[in-house]
Amino acid sequence: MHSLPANNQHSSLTTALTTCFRREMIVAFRHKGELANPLIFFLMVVVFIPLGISPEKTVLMALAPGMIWVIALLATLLSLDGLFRSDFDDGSLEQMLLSPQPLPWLVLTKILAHWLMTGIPLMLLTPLLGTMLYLPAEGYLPLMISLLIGTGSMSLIGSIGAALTVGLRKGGLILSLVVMPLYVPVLIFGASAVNEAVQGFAYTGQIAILSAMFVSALVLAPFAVAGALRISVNT
Amino acid sequence: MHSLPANNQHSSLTTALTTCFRREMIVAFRHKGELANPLIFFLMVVVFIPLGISPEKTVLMALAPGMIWVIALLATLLSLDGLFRSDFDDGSLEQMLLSPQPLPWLVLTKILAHWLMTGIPLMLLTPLLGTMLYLPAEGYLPLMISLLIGTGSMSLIGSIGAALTVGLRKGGLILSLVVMPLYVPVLIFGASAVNEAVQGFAYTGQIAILSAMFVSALVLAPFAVAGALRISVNT
Amino acid sequence: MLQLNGFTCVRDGEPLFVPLDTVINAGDVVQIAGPNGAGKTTLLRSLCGLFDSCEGEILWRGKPIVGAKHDFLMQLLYLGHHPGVKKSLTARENLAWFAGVNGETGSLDVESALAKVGLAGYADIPCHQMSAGQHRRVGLARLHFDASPLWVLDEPFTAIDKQGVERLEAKIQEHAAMGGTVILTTHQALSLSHYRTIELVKYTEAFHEVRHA
Amino acid sequence: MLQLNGFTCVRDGEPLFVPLDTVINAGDVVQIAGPNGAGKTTLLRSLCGLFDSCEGEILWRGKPIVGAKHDFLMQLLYLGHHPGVKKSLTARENLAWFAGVNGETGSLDVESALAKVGLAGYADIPCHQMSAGQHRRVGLARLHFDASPLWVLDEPFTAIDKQGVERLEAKIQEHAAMGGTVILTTHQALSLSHYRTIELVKYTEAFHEVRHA
Amino acid sequence: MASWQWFHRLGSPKWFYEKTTRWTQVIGWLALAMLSVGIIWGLGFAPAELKQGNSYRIIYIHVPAAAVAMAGYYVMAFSGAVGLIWRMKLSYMVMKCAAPIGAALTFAALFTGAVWGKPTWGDYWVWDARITSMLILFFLYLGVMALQEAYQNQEAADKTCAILSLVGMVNIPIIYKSVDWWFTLHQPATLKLTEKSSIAPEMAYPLILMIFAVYMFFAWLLLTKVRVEILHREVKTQWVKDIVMGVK
Ligand code: HEM
Ligand SMILES: Nc1ncnc2c1ncn2[C@@H]1O[C@H](COP(=O)(O)OP(=O)(O)OP(=O)(O)O)[C@@H](O)[C@H]1O
Ligand SMILES: Nc1ncnc2c1ncn2[C@@H]1O[C@H](COP(=O)(O)OP(=O)(O)OP(=O)(O)O)[C@@H](O)[C@H]1O
Ligand SMILES: [Mg+2]
Ligand SMILES: [Mg+2]
Repeated sequence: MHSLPANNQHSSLTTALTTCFRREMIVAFRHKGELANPLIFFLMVVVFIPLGISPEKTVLMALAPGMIWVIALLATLLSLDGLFRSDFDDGSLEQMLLSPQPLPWLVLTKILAHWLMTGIPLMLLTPLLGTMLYLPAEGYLPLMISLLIGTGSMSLIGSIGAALTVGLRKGGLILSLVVMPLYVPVLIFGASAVNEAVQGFAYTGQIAILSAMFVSALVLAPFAVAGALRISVNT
Repeated sequence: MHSLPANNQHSSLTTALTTCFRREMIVAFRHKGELANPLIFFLMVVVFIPLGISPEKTVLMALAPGMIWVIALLATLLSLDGLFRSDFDDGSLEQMLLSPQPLPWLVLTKILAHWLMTGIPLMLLTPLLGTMLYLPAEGYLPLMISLLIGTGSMSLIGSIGAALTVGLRKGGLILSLVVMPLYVPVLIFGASAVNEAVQGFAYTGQIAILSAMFVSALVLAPFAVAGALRISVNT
Repeated sequence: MLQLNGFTCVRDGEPLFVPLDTVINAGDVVQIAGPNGAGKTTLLRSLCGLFDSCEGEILWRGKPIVGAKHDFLMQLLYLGHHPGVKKSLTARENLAWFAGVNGETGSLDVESALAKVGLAGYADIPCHQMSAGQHRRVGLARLHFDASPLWVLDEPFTAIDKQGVERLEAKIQEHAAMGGTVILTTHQALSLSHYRTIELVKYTEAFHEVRHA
Repeated sequence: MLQLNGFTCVRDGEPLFVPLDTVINAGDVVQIAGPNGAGKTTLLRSLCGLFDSCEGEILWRGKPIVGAKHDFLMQLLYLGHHPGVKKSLTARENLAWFAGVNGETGSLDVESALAKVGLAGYADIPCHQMSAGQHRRVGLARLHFDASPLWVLDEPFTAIDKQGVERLEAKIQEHAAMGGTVILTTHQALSLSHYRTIELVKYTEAFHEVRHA
Repeated sequence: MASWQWFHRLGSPKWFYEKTTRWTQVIGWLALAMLSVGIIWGLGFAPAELKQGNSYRIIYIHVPAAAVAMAGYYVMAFSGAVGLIWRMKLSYMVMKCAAPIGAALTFAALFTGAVWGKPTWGDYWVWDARITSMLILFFLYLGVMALQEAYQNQEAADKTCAILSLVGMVNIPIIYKSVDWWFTLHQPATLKLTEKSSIAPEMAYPLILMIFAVYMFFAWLLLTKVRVEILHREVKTQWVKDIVMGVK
């Protein structure tokens, strides 16, 4: 009586993914103010730099590419902590694990939503930050491209850390610790793409490497996350 | 039968404060790994700066004082999110509010513990970071003194933000937003104490102002926190 | 001891239940009853001052609670849906904190309090290694050393097994017999010999009070 | 349907309870009983594959579950201590997610499912504005539209009022009558006409099973 | 006590709503008139500046916006304080409504300043003390707004925002002083915004008019927003139902 016919298995996967994705978006948009938070964090740190170091144009110009990349990285990192935490606390993570749908796919919808909610807005905000830090005009395009691809990798890689630490009480900082070393290559190539461009060199090489990292993260991370979640729930 | 004689009211306040403080310390030390987290965050960001910006000594030297201060600020901020969150979730915050002891005092023990657990270790770590960023020798003492006092103010001011946002789901980033503008004066005076010292000027003025800010925060913050907690619980 | 005059809790501008007029004396056990969402938890929290969007007044020993806050809190023990037991601490550490924060200065016999709630031998186990019921029992252990006469218990029987429920009922009865007061909610049938039920009625319906035994 | 062969859960290297050997068939209602800390929650989680430090084996339709994971999960509905209801979503959004994630593709009658758990009119209220019992009822509403035959319910009666308990018991009975299987834990007395109790016994004691009705 | 009676009545949203119906209209028309006169005068008739030509005319928006932005914060913090002390609902509504208006004005000042900066300084942005403290003011506003948004429970939102804006108000002088100090420390004052440039009276009069006009506009916007907020929060009361029915 109860079992579903096998032929709608495909359509049920699509349904599951769209419902999951829609849920993430609803949760995010329910608190509209929160959507802006990573952005505001981004902006605030950009304000701290001149306050703490120096407001001079020549100094800031030199810092701009690397600094914006480092701050984007931190903003992504901070927003990652909540990725699975609330699902873990209220039991919906268990329900996801018990879904007949493949877990890596479900996880991917969450990561996608996270990227749309943090990476994209961060990227869109960079022109403003660039202006405030006197980024040379040639830097804007490579900065935005590298951030677009780079934040994708960072959401993917970071979600592994979020999954590994979801069972711990004070995830926040331990998460940073786990994830940061993995972010190093992304940061190096991202920042250097911008630096090269500012100095008038080609930066396609860096972008190519960033893309390659993104693709491998896209293929591997969902499985790692799924595995990590199964372990975290198993207590 | 049940009521306590009035004359041991004073001793019961002392007991309450020591038990509260001891509890904070036990919780912190139970997960020894977590104690190191702000430090590791601190260290990691110091590693990111050369990677993202430039590994050259002249560049880093100029950045060092301001950069270390900005990172210390971020590390404090990140560690603040959990200050009241877990107490809120498990109901012990309610129990604190229902204690016959004055709430601002109880709150103060929590803030004190937070400062001992983050501010002090951060301060102790600065010689290492200074070395890594080529901080000139004259900068070490003012850096440590200003961080010692400054992290105290930051714990106090930040706890207001933590109390205001404890009832929210995703406190983390909104907390940053609320607290960051309030950190501006601390950052300016802290960083400039070090910058002045590096350039060979006196920095006692800055330290005096930092101390004044600390004292006013010490007097006012516990009341603001107590008020904010009462409101957050009231749902 | 506690007197409610036309007291009701307000959410979204509407009273939740028909205003209560009642006096709760020393030695009373009062069950606040009503279906899910009637406002039991809200009422208990208001009594303790944790929720303040209310109408009417509560008098504590003849005075409004606001004026006698410290005195009132000295006499109060509240156990809510979340009992305030920290998971990373052991049962002993949790109880020591409860005692300290409530102003008990004497030494504390944790073992015996835990033994009385069936957790003998669990004193030094972190609470996150306990089952749902054991976790709640740690909170209940407070009843065995706290000297407060007024107990406000929100669903104290949640997750507690049959034997545990019997013991808890016995403890409640003993407390009342010694002149204490207990206000509690539960959806389970109580097997106490003396208690009163106050039924919360939706604001639009009529108010009634049932006295047992 | 589900067959346990010498099955027990292990914590800290020790089995929690005397190994179970039992067969649970279509149409069975099985109550897992035992005092607090006996291992009921752990057992239910192991059945679902959420806890895997176990001894013995579980066969699902004659095959170990590991081999028939997808098939098994298609047929399973698990409601744990935390029911997976997200507080910032409304009841409707929560139920839509449950349905979607469990692979239901058809349209969903949320109103009627909610009405059946006594939450008529609450479909569009965010769950954080609900009382403890209402919150759990949202999770229970799943029982009214999910087609899975195997229900694993960990203390489903927690925080539910008397009328709600009666309705839930009726639903369980109906499900069993239609050939479904229910495995549940509870510390309250069940008033079902047909059910079996499996008593978990500490590893050192003897094992027994009681059959009612 | 008679002197307190008006105060308590002021706390009643219904009383406030009814009393301000006329006032809002008057202030609205006044603001409109002043704004149009000021803008036409400033943009059309005031003489061009010697060095900057016509681009200086942005001052007629920039300076009034900057001036009122600051006042907006004090209105917000003050009404938050009144709300906390006298538990006055209306006061919270004023606080809530002042935040977005103040933030918008701050943004307008920043934006016009940035647009102005490009022709005069060659950069859109300069880390000048005035500008930086304006930016921080903007963040303070955003913090209050984000908190207001994040709480679903209106009461909690009101009270937490009141505390935050009070804490912010204590800090504003400190922030301003420290930022001033930071600026003078780091960078010789190449550009002085603070010193009254010897501005010709023909340029000054429309500017003064515009400052008053923007104050008026602020008042009108605040009143209107508060009135909408009152209707929103009191939907369940009979008098609001009557109004809504009457309007339809
Ligand atoms: C984003 C950039 C800017 C910001 C945030 C900003 C902010 C301010 C503020 C807060 C005031 C004070 C208003 C008052 O006290 O009543 C002000 C006044 C003024 N600003 Fe700007 N400003 C910016 C850019 C500029 C630029 C580029 C210029 C032109 C070169 C400029 C020229 C003036 C003048 C002439 C005044 C009036 C001077 C006075 O009355 O003290 N500002 N601005
Ligand atoms: N995370 C954990 N780590 C270690 N031990 C645990 C953990 N959770 C529970 N235990 C132990 O395992 C045993 C079984 O716990 P379980 O939660 O399964 O009990 P239960 O029968 O569901 O009890 P209850 O009726 O209280 O819900 C308990 O003795 C408990 O102390
Ligand atoms: N945070 C909240 N915001 C708005 N309304 C709420 C909130 N919490 C509860 N309510 C509403 O207030 C009413 C009373 O809730 P309360 O928790 O007091 O009920 P209860 O009697 O304790 O129910 P239960 O038996 O389920 O615990 C419910 O109708 C609920 O929907
Ligand atoms: Mg309740
Ligand atoms: Mg259990």
